[in-house]
Amino acid sequence: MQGSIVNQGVELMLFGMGTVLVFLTVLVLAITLMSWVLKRYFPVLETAPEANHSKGAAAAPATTFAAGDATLVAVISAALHQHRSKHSDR
Amino acid sequence: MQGSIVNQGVELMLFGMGTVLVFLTVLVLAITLMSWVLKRYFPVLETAPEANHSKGAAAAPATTFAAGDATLVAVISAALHQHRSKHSDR
Amino acid sequence: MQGSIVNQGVELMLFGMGTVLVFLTVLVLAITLMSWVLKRYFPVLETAPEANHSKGAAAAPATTFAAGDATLVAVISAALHQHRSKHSDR
Amino acid sequence: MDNLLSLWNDSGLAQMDVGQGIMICIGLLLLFLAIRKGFEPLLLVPIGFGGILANIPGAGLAYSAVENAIHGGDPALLLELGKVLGVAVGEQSKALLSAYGLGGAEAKMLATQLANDAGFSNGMLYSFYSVSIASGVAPLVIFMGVGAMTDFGPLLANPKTLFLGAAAQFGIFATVLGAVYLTSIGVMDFSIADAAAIGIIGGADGPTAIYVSSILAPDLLGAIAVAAYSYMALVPMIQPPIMRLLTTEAERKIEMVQLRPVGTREKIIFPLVLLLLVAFLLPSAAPLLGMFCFGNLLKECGVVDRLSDAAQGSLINIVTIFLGLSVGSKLVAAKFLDINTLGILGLGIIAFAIGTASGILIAKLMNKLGTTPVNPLIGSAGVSAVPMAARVSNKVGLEANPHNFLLMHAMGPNVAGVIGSAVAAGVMISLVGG
Amino acid sequence: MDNLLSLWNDSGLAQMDVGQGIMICIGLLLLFLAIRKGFEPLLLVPIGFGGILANIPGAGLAYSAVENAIHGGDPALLLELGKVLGVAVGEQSKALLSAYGLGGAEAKMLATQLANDAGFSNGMLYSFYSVSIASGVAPLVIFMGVGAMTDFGPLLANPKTLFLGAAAQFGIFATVLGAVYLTSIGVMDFSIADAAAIGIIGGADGPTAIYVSSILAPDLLGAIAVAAYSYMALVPMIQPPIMRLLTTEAERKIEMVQLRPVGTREKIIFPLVLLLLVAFLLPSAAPLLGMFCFGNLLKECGVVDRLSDAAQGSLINIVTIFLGLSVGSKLVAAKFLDINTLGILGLGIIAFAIGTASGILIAKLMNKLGTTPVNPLIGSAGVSAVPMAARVSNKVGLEANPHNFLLMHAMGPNVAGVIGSAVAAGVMISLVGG
Amino acid sequence: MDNLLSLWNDSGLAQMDVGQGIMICIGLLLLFLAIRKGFEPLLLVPIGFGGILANIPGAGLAYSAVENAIHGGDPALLLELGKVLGVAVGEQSKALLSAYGLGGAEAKMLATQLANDAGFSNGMLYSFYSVSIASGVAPLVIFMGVGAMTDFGPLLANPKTLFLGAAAQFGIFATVLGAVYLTSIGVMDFSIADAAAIGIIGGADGPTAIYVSSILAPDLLGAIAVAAYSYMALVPMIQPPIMRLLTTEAERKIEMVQLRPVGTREKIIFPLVLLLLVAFLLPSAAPLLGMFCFGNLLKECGVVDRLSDAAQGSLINIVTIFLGLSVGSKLVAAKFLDINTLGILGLGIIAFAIGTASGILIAKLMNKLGTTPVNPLIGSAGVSAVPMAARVSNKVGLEANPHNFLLMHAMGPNVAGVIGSAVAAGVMISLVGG
Ligand code: NA
Ligand code: NA
Ligand code: NA
Repeated sequence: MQGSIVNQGVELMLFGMGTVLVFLTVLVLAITLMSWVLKRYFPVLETAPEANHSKGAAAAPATTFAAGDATLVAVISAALHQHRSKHSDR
Repeated sequence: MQGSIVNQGVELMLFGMGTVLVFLTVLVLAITLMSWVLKRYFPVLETAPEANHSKGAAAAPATTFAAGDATLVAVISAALHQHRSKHSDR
Repeated sequence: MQGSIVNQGVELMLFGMGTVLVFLTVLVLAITLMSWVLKRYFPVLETAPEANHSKGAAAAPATTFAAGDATLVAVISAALHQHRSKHSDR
Repeated sequence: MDNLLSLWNDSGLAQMDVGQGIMICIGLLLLFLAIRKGFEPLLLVPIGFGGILANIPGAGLAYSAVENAIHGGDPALLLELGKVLGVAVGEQSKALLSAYGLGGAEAKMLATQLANDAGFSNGMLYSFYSVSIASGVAPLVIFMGVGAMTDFGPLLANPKTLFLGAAAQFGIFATVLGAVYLTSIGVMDFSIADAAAIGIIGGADGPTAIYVSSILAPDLLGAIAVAAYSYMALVPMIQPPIMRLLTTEAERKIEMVQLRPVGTREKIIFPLVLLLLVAFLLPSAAPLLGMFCFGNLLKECGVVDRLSDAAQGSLINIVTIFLGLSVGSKLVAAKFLDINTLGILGLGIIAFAIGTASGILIAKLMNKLGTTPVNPLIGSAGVSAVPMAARVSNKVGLEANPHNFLLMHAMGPNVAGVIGSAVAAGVMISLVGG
Repeated sequence: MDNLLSLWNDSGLAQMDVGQGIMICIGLLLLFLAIRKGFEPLLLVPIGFGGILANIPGAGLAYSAVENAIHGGDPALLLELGKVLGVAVGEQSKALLSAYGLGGAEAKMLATQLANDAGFSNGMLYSFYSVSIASGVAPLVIFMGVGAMTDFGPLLANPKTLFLGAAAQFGIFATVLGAVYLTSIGVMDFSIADAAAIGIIGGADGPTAIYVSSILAPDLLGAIAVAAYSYMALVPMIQPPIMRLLTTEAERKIEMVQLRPVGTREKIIFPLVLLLLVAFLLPSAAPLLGMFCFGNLLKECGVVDRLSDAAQGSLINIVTIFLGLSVGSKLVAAKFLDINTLGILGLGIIAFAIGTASGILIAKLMNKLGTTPVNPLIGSAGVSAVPMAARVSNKVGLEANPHNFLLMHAMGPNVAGVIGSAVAAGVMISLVGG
Repeated sequence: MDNLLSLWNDSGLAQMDVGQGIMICIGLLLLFLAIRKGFEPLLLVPIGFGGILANIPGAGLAYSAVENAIHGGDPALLLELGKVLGVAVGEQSKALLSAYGLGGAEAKMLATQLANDAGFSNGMLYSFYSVSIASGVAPLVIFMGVGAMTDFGPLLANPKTLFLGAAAQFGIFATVLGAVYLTSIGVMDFSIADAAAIGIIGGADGPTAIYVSSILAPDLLGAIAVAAYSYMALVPMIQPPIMRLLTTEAERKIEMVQLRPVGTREKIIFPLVLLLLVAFLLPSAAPLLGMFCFGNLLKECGVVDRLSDAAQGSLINIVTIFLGLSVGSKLVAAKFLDINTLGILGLGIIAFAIGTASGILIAKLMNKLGTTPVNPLIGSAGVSAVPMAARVSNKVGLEANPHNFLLMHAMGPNVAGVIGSAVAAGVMISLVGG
């Protein structure tokens, strides 16, 4: 009886650890295959959906901002802060 | 038996479509009556609650904005964008 | 029978009001004791957690804002308003 | 032609009775008060709307499957229902309904099986009520959210204000006395459990009132909840005359000492202290005050802001919708249009008035006995009705002395009143409910 | 070795049958359409995923405890189940399943007790389905959220557009006729309740379709929901050809009169007017339209923004997740892979087409009879499919006349269509469901 | 006087026993660790608070109606309960409780009917537990939310790290062995199902541990959940010594190759690939991994942001509150204060240690066998404890080489560990639970 539960434990370990290993190995293969298929057969499409996800580049206007206007930037951000601190009381 | 289910279907169509028409006709009448009663008997009150709902006219400051300051506007909105793009990473 | 429900009511009042008073009196004592113990035995720790909770003083930038720039403030806040009224339609 | 008749018989106009018409008007009135007059709209909009839904003739939204079967079943079904409920053949649906209401768990289960097999199901509002109120969950979850929105700082800075919160609960128990007196002289017909549930209106705390009524007097829940929320909205009208009557101009002008700042650790430890006192002294208040302390701890501990935001945001909002509709389901004509409802409304306002007066009188006493000045106007805030009563104290105080800002001082008794009425609720459940 | 066998026997590959494989592919197809083609992704992503989960061989996620016991129990258990379900010894599991489906409430309870005692429990999706759809709650809550997102301004400004919303419901009833005709000639096998549930696809309104099917034809719910949402996504393809066919270039160019502004009070009172009409005329539509009006009142009354935000935000999102997965649970191979599903898909698209045509034709009639010009293109928006159908009207209008902005004009019939199909749902539940 | 006695008898002090006092202190300790020391506060604050509530003497918040009736019922009721539960007259409440625990579904239902009729009802925490954990829903919903917060990018960029996630699960199974060994030598008394549930602590994944325990060993759930979350919080203390012991300075300095960018489509397809593998190979893991994949698909597919936000925002927060309180309900003295709890705590930390060591050793092996350099420190992240274990890898790596940023590299094994322990959970439920 005492041997029996230890046996059950050993079996559980062997089959459990085996399944985990087999399952994750198959998953490694499946991922590798998926990535390879996507890269090999649908290479062009990849960039398009990426772009869809980037949601309007906010960088563009920022780059038109003249360098050296550091003072103005400071003033404006101070105004923003002041404005926010006023309105955050609500 | 086969005729019977067709009969049931025809009846369902007649009564169903009839009810939809009658109900929506009554609803048209009720809406028209409601609008008329409100307009006729409670005309003054109407504007007040409207104003309550508009929550501080944001238009006023904008109209005091001197035309021709297009450059400044551009600079400020660029600052805003920059500010946002910095903070949206959080 | 009629007397009985009145008696029950009187009892409920006496025991209920009594419990409320006793409970809240004990609570007053417990609070006073707690505050005293904290003040007496753990005095230094108190300020630290307070500071953790104040979450970044927004006042500092605002105070660096030069007085007399009232016009600029007006322009900037108008820009902010305009910007918001444009974007709040979404 | 049969279909036309069937449609007409199913229509509301054919099945409407006067009581339902009146209740629909009451529902519309509640909506008007909530939307136009700002009477506690977060609760009274759903309650009023639920009241209208509950009284739609023929829809049976507020009834259980068995009740719907009794109203709409054929004679054969009624006969079978009579058998399992132990009602003699030939008796009317009223006898079936009352037998179902009083029946044991097994009879109810058998009757439900019969009703389901005959195609009847629980009405929408009945389902909402079962899940949210009969289970006790919704008021407790709302109490947790209230805890997460409550700042005990002013109370901790001046713990003596707890006595004001205790005093104001006298309104609760005085009302219990009133209710049993009305019963003893034969005007009303309340049990002691009913009287306790009615008294809790004086606690001026919505979820506590709903929680207590759901346990002690489910039939009166609709009237009690409507009275509690209506009078809470009317606090700015009920309290000031009483406050002016019981205080002198000089008392109203008393300026109170600035409250000391309260540390984070005190605020974190307080809900645990309160919880332990509840655990040791009054376990029957544990569900209510336990959830209240839990919500407050979530807020104050500073490390679970996600949960605190959920408790006082999405969760409380969602639960409020269903709680309100469920309370509305108790506004069915058969139960609400009753002389007892008038008694509840009358006793409720007396409870508020007595609570207000008790708070003020004890504040006057504290002012006489103690050394630090206490403005008696903050005593009225002890009824709770957070934060309305505290604002009323502040407003009446400002009228007497424009430099007298009582708001923070009144918040102490205000939140003490929440604890006080939860304690009172626990006592009543312990003494009457068992 | 026993364990290895047990693991293999438990694995999906060993238990998979062809139907499940096909259904998993259909689930993947729905996900592809939703994600890649933008087919109503909010519903079709959860439905498609739920469909895959429901068909995982051996997991039994979509089955009740009793069904799982019948699939996986040993002979002794099946014998006992047979006894309580009244099935003779030796018969197959199919007989047990059918007896369980048809059994009374008591037999079901006894069978469930046996299954639970033997260690079987309800599958995850089955639990989701019971709580969200079988109870009727989820579609109603979503309808409340839709109400809180709907602006009745355009409808109130031009109430006559309600007739267009009524006309488009002809698609529903024509489809009912089609379904009973197919049954009468022996091609399909639909009951009148099935036919009514299929017809409601023509209402172009997801929650209404799910609500009606859950009452009238739970077995067809999966196919009906998939058809309804798919065709709603296909509206920009289904409607334009019909619109161009039935209108002349001149009609499509008609510019409509600017809508009058609608006051706040009108918007607040409208949901109450609608509710009262439902209460008096068609109580069987009270759950659907009641919750819809409630949501709209929360939005318009302006004093309960917390609740309105919850109704159209966290609450509807949470419920949508479980509703979608639950609908997916009805995509089990045994029920979906059936000739009837093809019939449903075919009839569904006919319903959309007839609804579109009816709306346009009545709009043409109104244009002929009335004095104010009506562009017939707004008639097609009467099928609902909010706001897609209104956008389609606008787009086809702009093609004919670049200065012709029909969007706001089409929103009137668009929301009228929602009311219209809810009324139709009420009629069908009243006539067929009782 | 009777009332005074009744109030005193109802009070906590009169009913308190030593065990409850100890458990309340343990609850306060958990709160202290969570709030002051930052131990997984999102779970341990509700668990600790729930633990205190569960041990309030006389409140019975964690007990079912029947258990409350057995504790508080009069002899006549106990006699009747004894009859339906098959316990001989005159035996003690302990026999009744054990008979109720072991009873079949029918006996339980009859006993519940008796208790309800006698006025006893389910405690608040018992209700929360039934709805959230016994139904299996809460851990699954939280797993969905975790899926919606997980980025599989690093794993997809370097799929071999899955082996590290697999290796670390050895901690689970080694602990199972330890538990059965302790039982075989008579020190503890665990069944094989208990041992499996204890082992899952080594999975370092809260919802998985709760889900498995609720199925395999509900009585041990409290101790297992507390151990799992406590050790997850202690990962920064448990892991570094083991990591330093098993690696050389040179190994810790290894810099890894920059990960390739992973496309949106790979991220969308990955949860579906994982789901299909689960469906085909291990259906018993379908609930856990299915919901996990569903959450991840919601996040990655980019078209249902509303649902993704709900899954990782309001929904997971709400469910966490109730899950935590429900776990706390299992911290009742009678079940927690047991030698087995010490065994669980001891075995749990061994599980973490062995899992950490296995991950590192396999990483060293991969470094030896492969061509691309692998820093063995990322192996320890395979136990999951997301994202703490990955941060620990990064920190220990930075100590050895200030230019060595391992965080993203460690995220691969980290999320692999989540999948690995869910697979292990599926195997154990399949082999032991059936
Ligand atoms: Na109070
Ligand atoms: Na429609
Ligand atoms: Na793990």
